[in-house]
Amino acid sequence: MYSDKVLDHFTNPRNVGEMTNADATGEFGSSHCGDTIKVFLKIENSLIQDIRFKTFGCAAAIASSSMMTEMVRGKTLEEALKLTNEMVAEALDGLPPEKMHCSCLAADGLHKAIKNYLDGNK
Amino acid sequence: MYSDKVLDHFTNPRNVGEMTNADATGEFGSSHCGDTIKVFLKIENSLIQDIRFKTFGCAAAIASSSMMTEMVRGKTLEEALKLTNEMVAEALDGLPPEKMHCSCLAADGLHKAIKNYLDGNK
Amino acid sequence: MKRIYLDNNATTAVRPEVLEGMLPFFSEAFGNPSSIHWAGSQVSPAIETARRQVAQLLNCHPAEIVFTACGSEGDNLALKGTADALGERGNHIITTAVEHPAVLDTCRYLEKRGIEVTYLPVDEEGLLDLDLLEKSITPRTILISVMWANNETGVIFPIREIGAIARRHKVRFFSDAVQAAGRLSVDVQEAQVDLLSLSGHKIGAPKGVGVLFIRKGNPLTPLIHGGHQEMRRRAGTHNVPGIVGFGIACQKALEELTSVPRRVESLRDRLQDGLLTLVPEVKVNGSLRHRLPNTLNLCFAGIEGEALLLHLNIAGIAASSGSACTSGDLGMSHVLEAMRVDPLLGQSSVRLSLGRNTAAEDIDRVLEVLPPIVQKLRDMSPFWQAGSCCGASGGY
Amino acid sequence: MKRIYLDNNATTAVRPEVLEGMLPFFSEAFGNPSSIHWAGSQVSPAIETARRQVAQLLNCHPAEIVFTACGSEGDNLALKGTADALGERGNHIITTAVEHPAVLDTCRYLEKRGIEVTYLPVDEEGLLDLDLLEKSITPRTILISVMWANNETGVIFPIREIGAIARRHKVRFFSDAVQAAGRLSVDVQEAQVDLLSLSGHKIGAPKGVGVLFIRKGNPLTPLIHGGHQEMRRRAGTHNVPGIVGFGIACQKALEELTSVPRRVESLRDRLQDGLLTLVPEVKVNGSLRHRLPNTLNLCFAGIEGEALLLHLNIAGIAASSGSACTSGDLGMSHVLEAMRVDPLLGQSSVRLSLGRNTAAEDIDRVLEVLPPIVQKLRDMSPFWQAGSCCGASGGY
Ligand SMILES: Cc1ncc(COP(=O)(O)O)c(C=O)c1O
Ligand SMILES: Cc1ncc(COP(=O)(O)O)c(C=O)c1O
Repeated sequence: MYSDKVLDHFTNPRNVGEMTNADATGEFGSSHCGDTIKVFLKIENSLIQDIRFKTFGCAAAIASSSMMTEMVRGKTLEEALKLTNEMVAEALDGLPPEKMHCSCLAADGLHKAIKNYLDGNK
Repeated sequence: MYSDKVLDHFTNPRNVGEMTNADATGEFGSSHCGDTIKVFLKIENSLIQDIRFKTFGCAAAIASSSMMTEMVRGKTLEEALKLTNEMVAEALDGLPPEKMHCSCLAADGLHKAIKNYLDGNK
Repeated sequence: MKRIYLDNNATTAVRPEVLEGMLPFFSEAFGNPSSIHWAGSQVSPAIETARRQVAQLLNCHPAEIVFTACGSEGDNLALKGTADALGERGNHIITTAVEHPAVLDTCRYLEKRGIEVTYLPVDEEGLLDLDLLEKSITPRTILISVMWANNETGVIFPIREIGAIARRHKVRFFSDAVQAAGRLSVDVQEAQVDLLSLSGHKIGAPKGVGVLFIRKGNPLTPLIHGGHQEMRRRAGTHNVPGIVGFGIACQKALEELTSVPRRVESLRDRLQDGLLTLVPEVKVNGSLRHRLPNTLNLCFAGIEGEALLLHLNIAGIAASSGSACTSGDLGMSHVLEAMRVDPLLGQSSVRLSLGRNTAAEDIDRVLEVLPPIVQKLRDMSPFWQAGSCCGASGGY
Repeated sequence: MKRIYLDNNATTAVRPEVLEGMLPFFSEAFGNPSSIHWAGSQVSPAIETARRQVAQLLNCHPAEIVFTACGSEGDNLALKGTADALGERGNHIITTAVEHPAVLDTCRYLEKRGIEVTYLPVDEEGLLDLDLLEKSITPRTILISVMWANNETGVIFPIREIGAIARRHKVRFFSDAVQAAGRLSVDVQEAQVDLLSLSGHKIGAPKGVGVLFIRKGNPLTPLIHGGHQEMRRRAGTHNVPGIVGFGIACQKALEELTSVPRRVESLRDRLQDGLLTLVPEVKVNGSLRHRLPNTLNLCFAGIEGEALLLHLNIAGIAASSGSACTSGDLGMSHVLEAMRVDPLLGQSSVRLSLGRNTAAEDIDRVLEVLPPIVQKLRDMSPFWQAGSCCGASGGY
């Protein structure tokens, strides 16, 4: 059902946890299934220096969260805002059709955190 | 499905055939399934001296016909008229429920032949 | 005594390759294919393999295959499912007088529920009048249901032509192909059928599994509501071993389609020619030109079919009269009746249906055993005199 | 890695005695039991033996047993068959909110066809209010449909009391006993049920066979019309090996009814006690007093059930959340929803269902493996902080 990459990121998720000194956080919950992500960002010079997440959800949600953190760490905020759910799913070698919505969580949670950061800095 | 007796009388029917010098004949057909018997009687002093039959029908009809001839040969007409389908079926160690009607053929054919004889003698 | 099985239209033995393929799925890979754990994922690919194998035999997309429990379920699902789903659009079904009871009884039931059914007659060869079929279509017609080949006589219907008529009038077309599969090419694209039923046990798969092909875009109301199986078209835990076996049987049938039916046909023809030569007043039922390669339906004037069958059985030869499931019935088969066979003659009908296991010696033995049985029964028949039948029209 | 199967409510392995008993009926005794020749008469007694074996488990007359293809078919036949046959007398069905989808989906379909359905609520333990049930009966009520035991929580319903209510009001009573059979005594006389469904693959028989008990004097419209099989209550060639296997499985279940469920229950209780001790904030779903001996349904506050299941699966442990056939569904189970489980907590539910093959070591291994998985998932959950769950109501 799940690709090896999904299973890898699920069993061994990267960048799990909280961040006490985060520059921004964002929480996003899927209305569809209740899955929820919380994203913590450490930002310097518009660069994502560090990122952490916590996710409540199925394997697809957890793996997408983990993959997302790997994809944007070290990227500029601008680049990070361009990350889409499809890109996350693709990086995981795909998700089962009925699980595609779980990948939304990751990109949406990230964007929420960045938006909170930009709103706060404005 | 069929008892050993039915199979015996079916594969090796007694008294099959026609009789050129019959004292009486009787034909009877089941309206239910088209099975038909023709009974030939040789009668002396109100005794069934000899009997023959021809039957078109399933195994139950053929076995009933054969058993019937064995049961009435040498009997008086009065006795023969008392023969019922149930007695024939019983003598065959029973018939499957859906085949019970096939035994009617035998007694009814016999009674028809006797009736023809009695009518002709009157 | 060697037993000879000439009742392959009633059911067939499970092929050894099929049984072998099924065996792991009873006690080892026993999971529910809907489960997400190892016990389920061990199993679900096997279902999809089987689906592809069936789809290949029918030349359709695997997603158009729904696994059922038997041919009868497929027939009921096609008819009731269409009547229910298209109830707003119409209430008229066209079928034939010679369908299997799974279609005819369902139609009779639907008639009680407000559906109008046209039962097309057949001619003396068992063939349909396609003009009449086309003329029977009304704006309220929602389904044409014509079997691919008849189970009793083996008569093959012109499914391609009927498919074209159905398309022209935009009416759904269902074909019961239970007897055709594995004996003819059953190509749902060529034939333009929208729904098509199969039964596993007629083609060397086990009893308890069937298939309904449902062309994309032809929604049906399920017969069995419940879980999400089969894309919500048929609920119930998958019969995994049965489905796996069905897949293998379809693959084998496809592989052998150019060889086995031809061999079977030549044996059938030898049997037919032999019997017609050895026994007087025999009638072959059903068109000689449009007939399954394995089926031979005969009337032996003057005798009764069941008596003949029982004698054959005592000699180790299994055959049947009409369809096995109506053997509780008395009287003539509805198929022969529709072909206007004389009622007395119709009672003498016997169906000999060959299979891939039928050997030339089997045929020789039948040719040796059957004629004297007919003679013996005729000798005790009041309808048979001096070599000719008084009651029956007879003759071939 | 040893694989541990704790999903016996989804399906069970075919028992070796069952498979052995079935094997001759695939390729050797392969006849159609409706046929009158040797190939049929080789087989038909085996069907009647199986019918007696099933009847013995249920304490009914063999003629009251109809073989189907699965539990779902039995459920559909009971509901649709009653609605159709008693349509003149009424149009109201009473059922519960926690039935299997095979009942619930069928009821929802029937609602579209003019049947009124009352879905009785359950309390937080998953139990029914029998007063409410009785009050729901109207002069138009034709059927009460209450499952014997729930597949997700294992909650057992008071079938005997419901049977008495149904009798008092002269309403037909159907019980889906798919999960109860083999785990409890299922006696249709004591319980006064009129219709009762079983599924083979839940009790060590193969997939593809089921049973509907139909008490004499309760005519139903068939779901599958066609041949004369099963006294015209279910058409289609008999699934002979499946039926034979079902019979043996019933016989074995009856033999073991006083031993196996008790042993399984003590293992289940050990598992439950262990998990409640080792893992904080765990909730057992369903009445502790009225529960199948093999079923344990738990909520682990703060985490999502599927993630837990997948980790268990990676460790070789097969379990499920809710019923396997709805694993395509997202969101909370309708059973937990009816029990008013908090929606977030409800997402963490897992069902561990033991079977006759479950060993004490299996339980030990689960107690070793499961708690750290829960901890790991809680550590990455935004709803779990410092040993307590912010979102869920929690607590056992
Ligand atoms: C209570 C209950 N009823 C019905 C069913 C359906 O049984 P089957 O999958 O054999 O159709 C199940 C099994 O999932 C069940 O647990
Ligand atoms: C043409 C046809 N349709 C349907 C069926 C029913 O198949 P099953 O017995 O598998 O339900 C049969 C088999 O008897 C058949 O010959």
